[in-house]
Amino acid sequence: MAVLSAVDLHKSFGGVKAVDGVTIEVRDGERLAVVGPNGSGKTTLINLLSGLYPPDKGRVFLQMRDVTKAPMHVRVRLGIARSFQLPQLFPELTVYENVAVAFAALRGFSLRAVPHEEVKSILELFDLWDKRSVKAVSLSEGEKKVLDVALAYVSRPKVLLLDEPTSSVAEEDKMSLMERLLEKLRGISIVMVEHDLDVVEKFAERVVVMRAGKVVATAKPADVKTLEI
Amino acid sequence: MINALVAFYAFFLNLLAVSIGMAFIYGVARVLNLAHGAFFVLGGYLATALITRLGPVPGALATAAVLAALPPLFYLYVRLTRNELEQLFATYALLLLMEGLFKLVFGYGNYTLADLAAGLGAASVGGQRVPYAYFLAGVAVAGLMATFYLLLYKTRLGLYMRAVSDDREMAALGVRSPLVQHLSIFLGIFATALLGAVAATWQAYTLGLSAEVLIYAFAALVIGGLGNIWGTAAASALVAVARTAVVMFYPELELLVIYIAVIAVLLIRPGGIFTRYARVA
Amino acid sequence: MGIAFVAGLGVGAGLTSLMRPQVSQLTPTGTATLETPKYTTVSPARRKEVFKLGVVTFQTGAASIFGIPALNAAQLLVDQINQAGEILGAKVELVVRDESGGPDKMVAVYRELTQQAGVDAYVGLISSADCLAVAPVAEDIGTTLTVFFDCATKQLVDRGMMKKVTFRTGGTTVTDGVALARYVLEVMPDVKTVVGLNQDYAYGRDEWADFKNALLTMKPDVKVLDELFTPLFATDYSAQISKILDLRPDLVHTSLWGPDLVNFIKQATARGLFQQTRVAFARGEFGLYEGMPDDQIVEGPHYHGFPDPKAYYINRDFVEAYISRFGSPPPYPAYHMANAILGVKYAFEVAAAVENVEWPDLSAVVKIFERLAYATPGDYIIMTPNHNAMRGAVVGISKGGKLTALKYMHAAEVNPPVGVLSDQWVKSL
Amino acid sequence: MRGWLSVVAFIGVAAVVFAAGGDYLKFVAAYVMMWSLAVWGAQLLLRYGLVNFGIGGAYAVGGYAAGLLYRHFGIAEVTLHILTAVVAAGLWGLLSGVVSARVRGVQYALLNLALSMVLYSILLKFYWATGGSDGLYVPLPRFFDASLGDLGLYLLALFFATAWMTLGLVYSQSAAARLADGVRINELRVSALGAHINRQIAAASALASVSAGLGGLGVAYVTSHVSPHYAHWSTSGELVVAALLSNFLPQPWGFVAGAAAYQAVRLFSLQFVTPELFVGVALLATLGLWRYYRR
Repeated sequence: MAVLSAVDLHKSFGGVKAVDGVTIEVRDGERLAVVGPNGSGKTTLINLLSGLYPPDKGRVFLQMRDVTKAPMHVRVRLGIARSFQLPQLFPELTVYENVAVAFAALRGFSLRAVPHEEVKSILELFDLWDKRSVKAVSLSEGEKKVLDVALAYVSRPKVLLLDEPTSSVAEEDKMSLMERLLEKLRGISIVMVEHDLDVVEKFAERVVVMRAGKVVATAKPADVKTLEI
Repeated sequence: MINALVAFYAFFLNLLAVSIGMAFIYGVARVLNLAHGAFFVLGGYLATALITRLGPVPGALATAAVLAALPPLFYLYVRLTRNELEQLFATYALLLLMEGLFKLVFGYGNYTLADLAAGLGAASVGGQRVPYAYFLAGVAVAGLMATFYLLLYKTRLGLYMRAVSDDREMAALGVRSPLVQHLSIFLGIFATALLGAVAATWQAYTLGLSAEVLIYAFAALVIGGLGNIWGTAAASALVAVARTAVVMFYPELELLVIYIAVIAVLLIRPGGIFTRYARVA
Repeated sequence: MGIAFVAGLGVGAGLTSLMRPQVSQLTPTGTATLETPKYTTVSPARRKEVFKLGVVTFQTGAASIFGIPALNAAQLLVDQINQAGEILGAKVELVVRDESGGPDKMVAVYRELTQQAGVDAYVGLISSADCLAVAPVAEDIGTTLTVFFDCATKQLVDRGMMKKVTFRTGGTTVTDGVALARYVLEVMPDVKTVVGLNQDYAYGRDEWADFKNALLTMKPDVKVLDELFTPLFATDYSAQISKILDLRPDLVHTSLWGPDLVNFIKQATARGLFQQTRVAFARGEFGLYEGMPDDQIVEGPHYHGFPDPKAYYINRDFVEAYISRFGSPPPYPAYHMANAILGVKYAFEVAAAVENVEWPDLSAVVKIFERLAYATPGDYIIMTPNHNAMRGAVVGISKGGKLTALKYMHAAEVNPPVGVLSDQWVKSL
Repeated sequence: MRGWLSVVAFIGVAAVVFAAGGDYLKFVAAYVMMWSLAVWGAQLLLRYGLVNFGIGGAYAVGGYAAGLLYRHFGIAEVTLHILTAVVAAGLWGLLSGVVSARVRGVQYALLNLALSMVLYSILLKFYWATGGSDGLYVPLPRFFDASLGDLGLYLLALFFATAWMTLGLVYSQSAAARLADGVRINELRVSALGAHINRQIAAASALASVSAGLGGLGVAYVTSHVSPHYAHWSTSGELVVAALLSNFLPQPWGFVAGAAAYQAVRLFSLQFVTPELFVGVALLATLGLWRYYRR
């Protein structure tokens, strides 16, 4: 059964068709990788699914519910969270405060404090408790990636969209990073845009190949290296 | 009708003169200069003082020379601040400092070159007198606009400036963006003060004017779409049309017209009337 | 650190309180306009060494064009007073404050001068809003003779806001409007159409309303073609000039001042407005030095040429001293300041003489000031029981930067009688 | 804990000022405490990265609540004034917040400036109702049958200032404040974390306006007058500068100290030939000192 699906999505920027009629389905609990050359529309697809901007045409469904018109923050509350290619953190805040902001984001204008226990549990889950007083700007690239995902995880999403989770991470750390991350995210459907085919082969369960804004193939991870990307 | 056109033209010129420099600085360097009006006024004070003392040509040259020394000073001053809030704080302080210095240097009188400009005479258009000085000021403002146009669209530096103004991070990849920003601060301040000098041909400068000028410049900047020079020109035209119409048909609203224009434009197009694209996030 | 800071504030407060000046206390009694209140005082009637005179006027912003000449006049007069026997043997010391910052700041400054600096008299305020804010506070504190020297709002008298210690030694916008209307009808008996061009705030609206009502009462067939109100410090009047050129009225009335007056004169001259329409300037005196075209109707309300210095020595001395010290003839705010400071001086001196004491208490000063009439450089000021001055106004025709065909409107011609509301009086002209 | 101690210490100092201070000092203390509420409002919005050059609009709404109620209905009851000021300023803040939450940066500053200047113009234009640029008289308020004297006003000011210090303490620990930091630093991320930012900004704007409105009401009380100057953008400019000044100082009393420092400098400057020069130098010196200590 599909947790997230998109039908015939279109998006152009100033005449350039970034996403050109994409239909995609994310099954419950699966790890779906989106691969393709630079400029093939992968990040735009993530942005459309997360609601960063509306599609020119097409629809997005979350568990059969049409969320096409819902803006990003509403989709988060419905269960679609995301990370960013360049980790989007709050650089001058500490790791602890970063996570507290993520909790605060799910509340209204509340004068009550964010419960310490909840922040702590997230930090411990992602092995960031020891770094809680470090400013986000001072973290290593890998730690930034983890924190970015941890922030997204706070909303307990049904689907998590990971935009290049291993980019700018040192080659030798990529595998261990993904292993750590995916272990925490067990049970959540994951859509990841990924350049590193080794990572895709090892961690994805299904692969979608994009080129020039279109989905050109769906493949098994084991076959991914044989495809012309 | 001729009279309405003259009214439109004069106010349009007025708005352009106060806002172009700010649009340029804000557009490229993202410096929000609360002392902007003070530089405009300084140009007017200096031009009047020097030209009445030295005569038109030497006075104008002396004014230009003094004005050319301003931008580096302002530039050094702005460099001392580290973020936008500090910039706001520091340029507000600068506005006060300059107002204080104006009083010490220029006293409390009215400074204007209007009499000199009136000496040029007036053309008769459709039976109405239109002073030649208005045309001359128009030529000066148009010349400056043309200079900015050539600079922005016909030179490599201009290409960088436009790139920086569109997207700083993107431009940072290929352009030495700080240098471009510094240059634009130089040019913007110089142009502001120069236009202040030009405006002395139709208006008087006194204490307290710096803050009044600032609001008009702000309004044109925001309506025009933040730092887009053509947008600022269009905004000036729009406000000038609205103001002239209001005075002709319902003068009670004049005080409000510029604020209503700001609110209306920002409600309909939050980015201003002349944004090329909506910035995501 | 935080606690230390607040504690420091407390210590400072304690110390300041030790320096609190001695002031006499007034308690109000009567409320009827014409009744003189009774006062009690705790200060000894001993001779003073120093007479502290608080002066508050614009020294910054566009209105400094009024404030600085007024302050100049204050300094000039205080020097003269100190050379000529001081005030009851006390040396006059000026305590000067800027009027900038709005009415709430002016209330703070009033309290500072009276409650902290301990001035013996307060003279100040150009802005009507400032006067209206300070008057009730001054009456409430009631310790200090308070004289408004310039602000022209008629509300101070019409609403009976000056009863105890507050006075104004000037006229109102009614004085301006009626004087100008009378003069207009004298020199332009056939005036048919008029347009108003005034600044969009209370002063501009009052000036226009009082002129219009006076003119229409005295000549009901005059048509008002338009009423234009411009934002303060607008710098560009081309739209208004265009409209006036199109409307072709016989007369334009304006009370523009400061940069607005100059900008209007320059821009209207360039467009040829004055060749087509005559303009009556309610506060046009400053324009005389800024290229005022010939043949316009200009009200001072004071003018250094009146009373004729050749014949009237007080004005001659004032004008000569002012010119020799500041390089230009005194404009009307200088005269307004002179009216106020001389009023304070005479009130104290006469009160001491009448009561036969070395130093009069405040109630005596107030009682005298309500009945005082005195000569000043520009006028003869008659104070009234409603604490306002009956004073005249000077109107003339501009010629070569000077005022000619001067006419002095006597106080009774241009001010409502005591107890009559301004608007009622204007309608009865 | 330190925060609460500061509040207690502040009350102590205020008591000393009242007991030992002269009339002028007591007046200035009450004036500053009232005005500091408006600074609090401006500072709250700064936390979201929003510079509001129209906060004076709410400040005026509060002042005119008292002025208009007294002028047209003869009501001098302080509770009614406060209630009206809170409701009116809250509505004003909500409205301007909803309208201006769509924009940021200069546009936000200017849109609010324009809104407050429209209010300014209305106060000027409808002079038969509002007294025009002359403003309105505001009497000493009454609390049921008793007239609030100087002591009553002083206590009201002290109550406001300490209540807002407390509110500031509560706020600074709250989820809303966390989110404010997030919005200021990285709005995209906060939005991608599920926050309805515009709604947060509208709520903050309403709270800031209520605060500024009560400040305006209080200043109108202590100066017995309210004028359109309250809504003029130069008033907002002063409030923003005082709020920036307060940002240099620690919680929870930073806003009162910032307000006090600004007003002290401003009032002191009025005795000089060029007050602006004095204020300008003082502001620069503050910035310099702060930079020196925060190197």
